Amino acid sequence: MEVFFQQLINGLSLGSIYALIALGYTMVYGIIRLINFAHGDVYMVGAYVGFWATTQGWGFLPALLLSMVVCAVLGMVIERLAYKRLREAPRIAVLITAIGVSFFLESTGVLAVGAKVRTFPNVFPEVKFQLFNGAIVVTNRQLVIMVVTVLLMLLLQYIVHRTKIGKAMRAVSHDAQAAMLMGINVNNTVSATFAIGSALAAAAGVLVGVYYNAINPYMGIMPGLKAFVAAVVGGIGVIPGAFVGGLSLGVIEALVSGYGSSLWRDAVAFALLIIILIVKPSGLFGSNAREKV
Amino acid sequence: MLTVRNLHVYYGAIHALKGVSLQVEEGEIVTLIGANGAGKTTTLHTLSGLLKPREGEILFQGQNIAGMAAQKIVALGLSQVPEGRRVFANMTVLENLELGAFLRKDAAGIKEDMEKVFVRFPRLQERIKQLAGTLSGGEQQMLAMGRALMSRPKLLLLDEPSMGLAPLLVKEIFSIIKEINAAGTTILLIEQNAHMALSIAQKAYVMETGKIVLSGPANELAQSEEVQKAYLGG
Amino acid sequence: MKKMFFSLPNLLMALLLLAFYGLTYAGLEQGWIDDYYKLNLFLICINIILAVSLNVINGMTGQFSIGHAGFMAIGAYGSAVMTMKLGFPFGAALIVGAVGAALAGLIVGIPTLRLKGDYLAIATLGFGEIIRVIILNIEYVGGAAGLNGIAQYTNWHWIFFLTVATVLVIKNFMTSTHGRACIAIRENEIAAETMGVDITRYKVIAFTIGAFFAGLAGALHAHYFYTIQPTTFGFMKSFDILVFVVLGGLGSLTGSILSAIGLTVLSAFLQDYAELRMVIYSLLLIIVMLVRPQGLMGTAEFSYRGVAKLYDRLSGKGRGPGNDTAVG
Amino acid sequence: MILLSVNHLSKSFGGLKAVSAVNMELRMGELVGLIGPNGAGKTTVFNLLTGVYQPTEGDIALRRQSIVGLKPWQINQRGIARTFQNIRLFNNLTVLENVKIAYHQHASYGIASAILRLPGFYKGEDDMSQKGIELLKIFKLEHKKDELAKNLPYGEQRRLEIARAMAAQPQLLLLDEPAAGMNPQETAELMDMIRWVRQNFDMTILLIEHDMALVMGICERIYVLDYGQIIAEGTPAEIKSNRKVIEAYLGEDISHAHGS
Repeated sequence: MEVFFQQLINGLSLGSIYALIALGYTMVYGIIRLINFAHGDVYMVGAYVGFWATTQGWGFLPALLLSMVVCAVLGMVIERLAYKRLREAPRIAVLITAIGVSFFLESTGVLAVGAKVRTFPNVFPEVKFQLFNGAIVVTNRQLVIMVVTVLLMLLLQYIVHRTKIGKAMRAVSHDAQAAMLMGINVNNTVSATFAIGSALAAAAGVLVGVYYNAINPYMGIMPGLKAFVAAVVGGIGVIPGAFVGGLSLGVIEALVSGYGSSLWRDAVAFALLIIILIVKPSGLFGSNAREKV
Repeated sequence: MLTVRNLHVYYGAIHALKGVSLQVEEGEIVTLIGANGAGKTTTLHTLSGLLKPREGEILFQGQNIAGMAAQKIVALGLSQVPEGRRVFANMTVLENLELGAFLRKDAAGIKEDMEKVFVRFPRLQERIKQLAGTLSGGEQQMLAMGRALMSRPKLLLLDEPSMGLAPLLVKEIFSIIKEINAAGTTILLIEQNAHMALSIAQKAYVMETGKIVLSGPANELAQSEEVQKAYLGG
Repeated sequence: MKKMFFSLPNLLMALLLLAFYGLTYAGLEQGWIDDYYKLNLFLICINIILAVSLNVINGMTGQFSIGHAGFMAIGAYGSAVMTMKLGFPFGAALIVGAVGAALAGLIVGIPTLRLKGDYLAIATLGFGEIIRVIILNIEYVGGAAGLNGIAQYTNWHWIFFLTVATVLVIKNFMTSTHGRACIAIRENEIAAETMGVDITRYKVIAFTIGAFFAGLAGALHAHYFYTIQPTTFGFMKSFDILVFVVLGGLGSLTGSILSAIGLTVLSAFLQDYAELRMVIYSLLLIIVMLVRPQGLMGTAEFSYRGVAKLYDRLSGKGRGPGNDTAVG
Repeated sequence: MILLSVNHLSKSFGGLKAVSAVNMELRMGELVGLIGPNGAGKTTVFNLLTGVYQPTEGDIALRRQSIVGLKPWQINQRGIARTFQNIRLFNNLTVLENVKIAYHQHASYGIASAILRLPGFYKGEDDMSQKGIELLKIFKLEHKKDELAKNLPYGEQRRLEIARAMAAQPQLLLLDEPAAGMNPQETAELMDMIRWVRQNFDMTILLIEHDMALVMGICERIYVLDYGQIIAEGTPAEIKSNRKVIEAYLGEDISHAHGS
């Protein structure tokens, strides 16, 4: 039982990272039906911006905010330069472009900062809280991750449900043409979606830096794919789905590591993906759409 | 108010509109009728900026809006209630109405118009927190109309408001259209239900295979054999 | 006019290939071709096999698979176990590797058939990763360290004839009624189905054929480079193969071959600037997609007629019969 | 003799009844129209007949044998072929290859024979090409046999789609708005062609069409669908004067509307 609760806590903090990245995937997919493979690399850039800021002596929050702003701009630039022209193109062309952007960010990262692993400054000296006579350990870093994730999720819910741009995003993702008839500028709305999704990924990047201390230019690939799995599990295009999917995936992986072997972790994640795709392709929270004949 | 001259629109290789011209005066109800596939919806989509014409002019209050971005056209005061309502199903009635006023900044005016919509469609007020997708067909049609009115349009385009509705509801919708018009909004109405449309319009155009084949005062056209022919063939 | 196997252009082509084979063989024997060129020549061949095999799935049949490296891994590991641990001859090991991969293709193909587009892509990516993780967890094949000391059986004879055979087999399949059935699925699945094409059957066939040759390429790879690790066959490898196919033009074997050659050569040139290499590579990818989303060749193929036309155009002839009389 | 009988056929999409308790009977050799206002469920009926959709209720029998539950390709083999409202050609295949796809199910050689280029392959391909060219001649597309389907002008694409459906040698041919997007001259040619095909191939045809002139001009019998239900059935003359049909198309009678 102790292993279970310990892994649950570890899983929730890992899952928070997945959830933050998954949100961006799901929002972008919801609005332009694109699997943005470069999204994991935006997360990597976010980690490096956070790394730069904290090594300059910035505090955690300013570094987090800077990273989110930089990546929001990066996300918009990527959309305008690489994806916008391809909105009517075959899906495979867009997907390949996304893979290209992903490679580009990684290799530019290597060129700019080198391939070696960097150690993130110790912004939070680790404090361990012992629960149940030391049977379960929670670190302050884990708490920071979970709290920041929950706060960002609440902020996102607020933006999506209460603000004008959020309503525009939902309208465009449901029916872009009807949204145009409302006077909504679809291009700007898509840009905003990329900006918000990328900012969330950047936050995840900074949090991972704080949590694991180590970052490198290829760090975005696996979490990116896993976060996509999380988005699919939750129902791609569905925002709460991505959140729940991310947390679930984190917990499942932690439990596999705790009870089995961490070597099997990735296989379990992808097996889960395939099972969900085959059994309920719309995900846990999604609804099915069918092709018109 | 609206003058369309020699509009040509293509879908890929298909020549969908072949030189459509029509005119709507301020304060009128004008109807555009015709069989399926005649090009009525294409005409409306082109007016709203969803399709770009290859040739031709669309003068709205003297300004050429052909090929203009859709949101700019809405801003000028030309709104559309699309075919099949296309309400935002997973958003509430209130949110749908708010989206109708997307481009407006005058909070007081928006509130006032919202009240007006609720007076006109009391059922929407009862269902204000409900998701639009859970409304009945007739209620969705009302929501779509209310949503378009929220932009305070000068010209309202209605695409098949009677589609899929029971006859009693159709009558209700049509009397509301008359009321909206009486309150000062000019209306261009597309209908399959030709008799109904002709009974409330002042002027009518009949379309066939991408062209206007007949036009005139609505009450004259209502008596004409030609209309029946346009629908049911020679 | 009946098209026959032993037509003049076919014989000429065969002669040309044999000449290339013989000259290269002599070059390798005599040392005119050094190890560096040899390495890249072999890589080109392996990449051609990988590219045309993925083209069967992605290009011809229009199914979106991005886990091709997984099949390659099965071929590599399967064949290496056969020669290293069980002492089988290389030929048998090649067959086992390819058939093993084909079986995996069958297993992947059947459940994923219900999926389309992006979802299928992600599922195949997942399968590729699962295959990798499974291999990683099998101690018998070395786990993360992989297998080392595989005998270098892959020589010029094997690789040349197997590459030619792969291209020929896939081309012959493609230009038959069975290949057309696959292309029909790509072009319009619903129309294909209502025209009597059993789409399930042909999707599975495409996956199986594609996986078979990916396995073959894996086996050749393992027996050339002495050593294989699970990381060799990650999704980066899958993406590499995908890039060959998409850049060349989905559905064009000629395009796949040309881009496999071109990109392998480009990689070799950029070897010394490893860091820059990937930047250029990725930019190239993005630019081609923006400028020519259908790939360099689209779905067009090399044909003798096409060459003849091109020759006419370049030499200023063939302005059409109308012009000929006007000149007279 | 009855070729196709449809009994109580219904199809719901999540609560919405697109087709509701439709009964139809087609006799061998008939040319029948299926008309109705937008969204009446006509194309859904075609999708049910060809197995693209599975019915929620009811039965479809071809020569007294139920075809419900069969896959589209199996139904095609039993003798139903169709065209589509939005043309669905194999764009990057040539005109001849498009037609040859229809012969695929009768292919006389296997995959091994294709790969090894055994004599069976050449013979099989030659047979298919010959049959295909014969058919293209009828549809006046022979001179374009090596063009890619996507490069044909619109009218010829429509014709090719019909030719492709014919190549499957169906007993029942379903045409979904064959004249959509055609100009009057093309439509007239199409009418002639449909008549000719029916006479010379002894085929039963069911067609959906908006162009009333075409429907009334060539169909012997017409079914009218409205809100997923058959509201009328009869000869063109009967249909034209049928009150329910006029109401479905033109709306409620004028006197009523004025009265309100």
